Amino acid sequence: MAQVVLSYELAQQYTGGQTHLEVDAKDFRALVKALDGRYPGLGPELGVGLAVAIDGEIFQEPFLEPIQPSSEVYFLPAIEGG
Amino acid sequence: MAKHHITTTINGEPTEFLCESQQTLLDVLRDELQLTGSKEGCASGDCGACSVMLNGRLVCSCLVLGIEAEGASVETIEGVADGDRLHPLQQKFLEEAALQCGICTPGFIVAAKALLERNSNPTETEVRYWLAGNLCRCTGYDKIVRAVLDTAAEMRGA
Amino acid sequence: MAEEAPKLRVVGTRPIRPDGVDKVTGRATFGADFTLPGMLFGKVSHSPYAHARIRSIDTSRAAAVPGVKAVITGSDLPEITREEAFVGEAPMNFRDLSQNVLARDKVLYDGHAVAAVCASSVAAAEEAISLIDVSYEVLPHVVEVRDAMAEDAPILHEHIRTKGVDPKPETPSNVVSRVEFALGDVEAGFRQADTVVEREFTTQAVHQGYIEPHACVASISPDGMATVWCSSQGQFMVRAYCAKLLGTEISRIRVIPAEIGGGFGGKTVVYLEPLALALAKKSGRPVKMVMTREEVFRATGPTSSAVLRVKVGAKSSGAITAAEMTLMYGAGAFPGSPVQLGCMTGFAPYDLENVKAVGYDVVLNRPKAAAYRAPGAPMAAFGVEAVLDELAETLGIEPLELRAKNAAKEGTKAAYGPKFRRIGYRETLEAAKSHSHLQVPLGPNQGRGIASGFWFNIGGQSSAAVHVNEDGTVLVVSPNPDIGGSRASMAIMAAEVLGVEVEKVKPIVADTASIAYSDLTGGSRVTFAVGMAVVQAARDVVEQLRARAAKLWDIEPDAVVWDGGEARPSSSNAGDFSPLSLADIAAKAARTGGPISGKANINASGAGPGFGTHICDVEVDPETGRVTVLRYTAIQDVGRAIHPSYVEGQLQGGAAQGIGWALNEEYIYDDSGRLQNPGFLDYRVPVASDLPMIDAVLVEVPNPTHPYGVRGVGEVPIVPPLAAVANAVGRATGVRCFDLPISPPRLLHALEERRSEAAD
Amino acid sequence: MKQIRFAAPTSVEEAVRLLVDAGGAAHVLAGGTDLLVQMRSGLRRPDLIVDVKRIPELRAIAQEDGGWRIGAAVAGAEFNEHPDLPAVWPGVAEAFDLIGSTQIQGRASLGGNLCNASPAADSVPAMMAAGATCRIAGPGGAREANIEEICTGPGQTSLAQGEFLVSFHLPARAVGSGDAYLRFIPRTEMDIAVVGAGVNLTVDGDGQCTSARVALGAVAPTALLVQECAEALIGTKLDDRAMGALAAAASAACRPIDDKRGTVEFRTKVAGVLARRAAAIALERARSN
Repeated sequence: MAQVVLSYELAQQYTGGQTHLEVDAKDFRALVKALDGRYPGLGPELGVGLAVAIDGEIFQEPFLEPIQPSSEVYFLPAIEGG
Repeated sequence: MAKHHITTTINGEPTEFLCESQQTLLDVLRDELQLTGSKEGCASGDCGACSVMLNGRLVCSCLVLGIEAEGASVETIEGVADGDRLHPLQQKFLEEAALQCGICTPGFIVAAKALLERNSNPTETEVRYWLAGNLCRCTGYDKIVRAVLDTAAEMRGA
Repeated sequence: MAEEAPKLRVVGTRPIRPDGVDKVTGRATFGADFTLPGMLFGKVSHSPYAHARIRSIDTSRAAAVPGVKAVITGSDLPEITREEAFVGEAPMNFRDLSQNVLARDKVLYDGHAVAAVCASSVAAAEEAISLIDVSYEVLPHVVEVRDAMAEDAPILHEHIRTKGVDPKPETPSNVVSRVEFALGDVEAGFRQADTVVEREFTTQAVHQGYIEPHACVASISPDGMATVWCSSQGQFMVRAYCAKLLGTEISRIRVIPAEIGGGFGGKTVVYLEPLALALAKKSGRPVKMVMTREEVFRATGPTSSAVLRVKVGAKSSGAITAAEMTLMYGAGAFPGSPVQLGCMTGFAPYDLENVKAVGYDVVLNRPKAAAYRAPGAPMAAFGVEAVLDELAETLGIEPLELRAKNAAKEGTKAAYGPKFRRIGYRETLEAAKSHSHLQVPLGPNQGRGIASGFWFNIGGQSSAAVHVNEDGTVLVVSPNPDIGGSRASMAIMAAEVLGVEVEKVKPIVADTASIAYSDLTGGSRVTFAVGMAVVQAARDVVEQLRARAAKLWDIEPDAVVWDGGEARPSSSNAGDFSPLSLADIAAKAARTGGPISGKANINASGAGPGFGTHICDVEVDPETGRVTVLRYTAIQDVGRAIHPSYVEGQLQGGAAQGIGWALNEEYIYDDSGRLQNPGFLDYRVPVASDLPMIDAVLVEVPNPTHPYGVRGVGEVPIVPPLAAVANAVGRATGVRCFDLPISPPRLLHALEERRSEAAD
Repeated sequence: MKQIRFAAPTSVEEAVRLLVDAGGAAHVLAGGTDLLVQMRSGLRRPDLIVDVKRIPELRAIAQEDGGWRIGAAVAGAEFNEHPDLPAVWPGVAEAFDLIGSTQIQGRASLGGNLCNASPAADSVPAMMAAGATCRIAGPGGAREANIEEICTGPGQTSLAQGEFLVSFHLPARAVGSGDAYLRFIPRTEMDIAVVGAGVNLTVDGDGQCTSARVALGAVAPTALLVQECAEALIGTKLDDRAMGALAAAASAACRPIDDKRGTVEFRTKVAGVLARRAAAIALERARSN
């Protein structure tokens, strides 16, 4: 099961404050689908405007990225720059 | 509106133009004569991007009226290179990466050229104070100051 | 995988930048240098009030001025109801953006645009602006973060309810959101500490201070096809934003990038372009708009002013047991300060078990904050690195030692969550320890400050095309404005892959109609992400060259290798052919299938985080509070420097901007909320005589995800200086400064207080 | 749109006539480094600009009664490039050298720096300390005035309608005398003085101060010639005690404001510091003269 970490704010809104979750998914798309199933409405929130770190590598758009059972997936604010 | 007819010399060429009383020399260079190498960064004499030589003196062309160019001799960045032969300062700025975005570069080169013409062997401090009226926000001045010092050394050697 | 350094032939050299000659001769065309026949001149009318309701706008007198061809107000732009849209790399609230480029019912800051005109001369446009009659109902205003957070503060936006707090508030607030990042248990951590230092800090809003004011020319043909020539950090951003704001299709707008005279994040949004388009549409003529310097300061995005509290606890050994910070950032008139990024970056250099960062995004009657180099990071780092310096002093540990003891490394869980991959923070500390700067003895009233900083760096959507010309020279087409020498880097990387001389490669920046979409020039992404696209496009070309050579030799492509800029048979049994150069193959391209060109369209991930460590020596005049920077060294892990001179330039320029932020730059408002220093005279950016040489030390810990190991380098250098300077002043005087800028009146006041205390 | 007229007279009489005919709506142009900025910001909207740089008297530097007569349109750089002047009046030269950037130096005129009537003008305290006078032309002919009589408040002068500044006179440099000017700005260049201090003093054979003039800038609505500062020095050996008294008198004379450039507290404190430091430099110069 991949370890998923949501932001404090998203957790407040959708998971009753639970930021650390375990999800079984082969890729990011499936992971979001699974989370949306568990917490209706969360999926779309995870769709845009966030950066995602999968095992330490930050993706602006991870849609197709594979997820390993050992993976750690962090949802982060979109990272802009100067 | 009656415009003034001005006869002057720009980069060695006799030039005539029409301007209104309140138009600055910078306005005239850029808008009437299409010499856009001189830049407007502030229009208040604080950034030096519009630096030109007026009768052999370094000035901000945003603080000179176009009318005041009557009978004067003006040198702009466009006149610094000799045809396709770059001035040593221009060459050194390129070799030493003394520019990033490049908007302040014409002003720096005109100002630095004026310095080297009166002081062929300036100290780092002299270079920094002479160029204090030219703002650069990209480079931290380090490579610009080095390029000016190295050009001076090269020109003394040559 | 990063390639081995010895293999590299062009990467790491310092060729003359391809766009250089135009820039030293005044030929380069920047935003304000472009003109069109029949062009009109546009000007903007700005609010003189910090906060006011617009009762009415009467433009009739302005419209009557001879030469005036069109006047627009907020109602001339389509009203945008849908808030969020995701364009490029960050979400953007287009309702807010629309109201920022032209106010509708309320003006929210001194300088807020309320109307625009275009006329046949600048003078006529300026006269018309002076004749626009706006009836204002002046409202109470608030420009300071603490005041805006107060219960009874004047409210900017009735619809804002603080997000991220429980229970959901019912009343409006200037606090847009609360964010939190936490690991472990800070309370427990502080209980384990032998020493705890807690301080409150303030930093002032500073402007990016690019020397080139915003400028554009817009033209719309009767069929609605629009072209915009402008200087920006992203022609695709300008295209997308203008399409949204004007309610048109992206395909109907073409944006042609001019050379850009500095941006530092401030040109990642639009101000003039949508107005110029609206005016061009209404007048049927091309419209040129150029901001004055005063407009740049009053109406374009500075960075956030900030209030922060930082608390760090450590064992007497120096091991940090807990770290906590609360950040309050001013967003300006509309939501969206970089407070989240401040929360994520402040503690990022350190390996911390128990860490917590809470951030508040606060709206104020100031211009909407825009990105500025490592948005949000310098303020947070100022607080963290200042507290660490005090902690080091209290514990009697060298500042570099304290940092080394707690430094993050590969595998460390970053304070914002994920584990770091290969990073080079420790390497920068090692380089600092062995730098000769530390050997220079300090005199009376002198002090040495150390500080570190972090920035993520980003990747993102990028495109590139590489065309082989008929004579074997090469054209590299990239989609990002070149703000500090990126064309040189693109040419170097293409030359490296193709095995040709860099002088044979001509890089250009294409307009939105000539190459695929790319994200902004920002986030230190261009050399990394666009560079990656260029490398892939060049490799695409190499494959084609091998295939073309194979055709000419009538052998299998696999039997051809590309080596040293030539096609060769892979082995003798592939056949005996004399090598074919790029020029040879290009000359025969018609025979083998026509033009040769490669392209790559990618969404780059795996940007390597960047870390820097700066050393600053200052001398303080105890009688006047003047701070003189004597020596400055900026050390940074740059992954691998493609063109070292321009990498050094990034370090030196970022350090200089940080020194200005620390010492003299600030937005100063009067009691009525009007900006007091909208010019380079009293907005005091460092001048040449303010600074010493800045020694840039490039540490190279290659980023494994980039073919040449590139990490972004542009943003990190502005993160450490605020604290490096403040720490140096603290050590020189024994008086620590928690409020920036450390201007002479402020420092002298602190020194006087200390003397009078000493006297009692 | 209002049309701005422009004239470049070649004689003082012609300039006076132009100014008188234009009533209050004319403005004198010398270096233009203040006027052009003020016109652009809308602060000044003259009907007529009178460029006085083509009047020979306003451009000349010549010796006169042992001292020097300097045209009002002479630029700071021209003063500082003069073969003799900077050596004779180094404090005045220092002040002119501090006015703006190299680019500004080549344009900004001595007369303009005075007549712009900024309380922070660098040259004014230095010229006051030097005991300089100026010559004013007007409809009623020429008149002489002390520098301290010209500025009456920020942006305001005692010049009557139709009058303009023709030249300055710096007196002969007394034996055993020296001057110095120091100012404080936040950066090293390009700022307006937050405090300025000019000192001109004379010492006799046994090192006693026989005369002194001390002027302060940017600490009141106009530059101040501070009698109490002079008294703190005259008759002393300019020892630490005298210098301390000078600093105290300078701080006491300040009537500054809080603004974006400095606080009352800062200006008051630093005025004393700069007066003391400038006096020390002036003393050095006096001893070697």
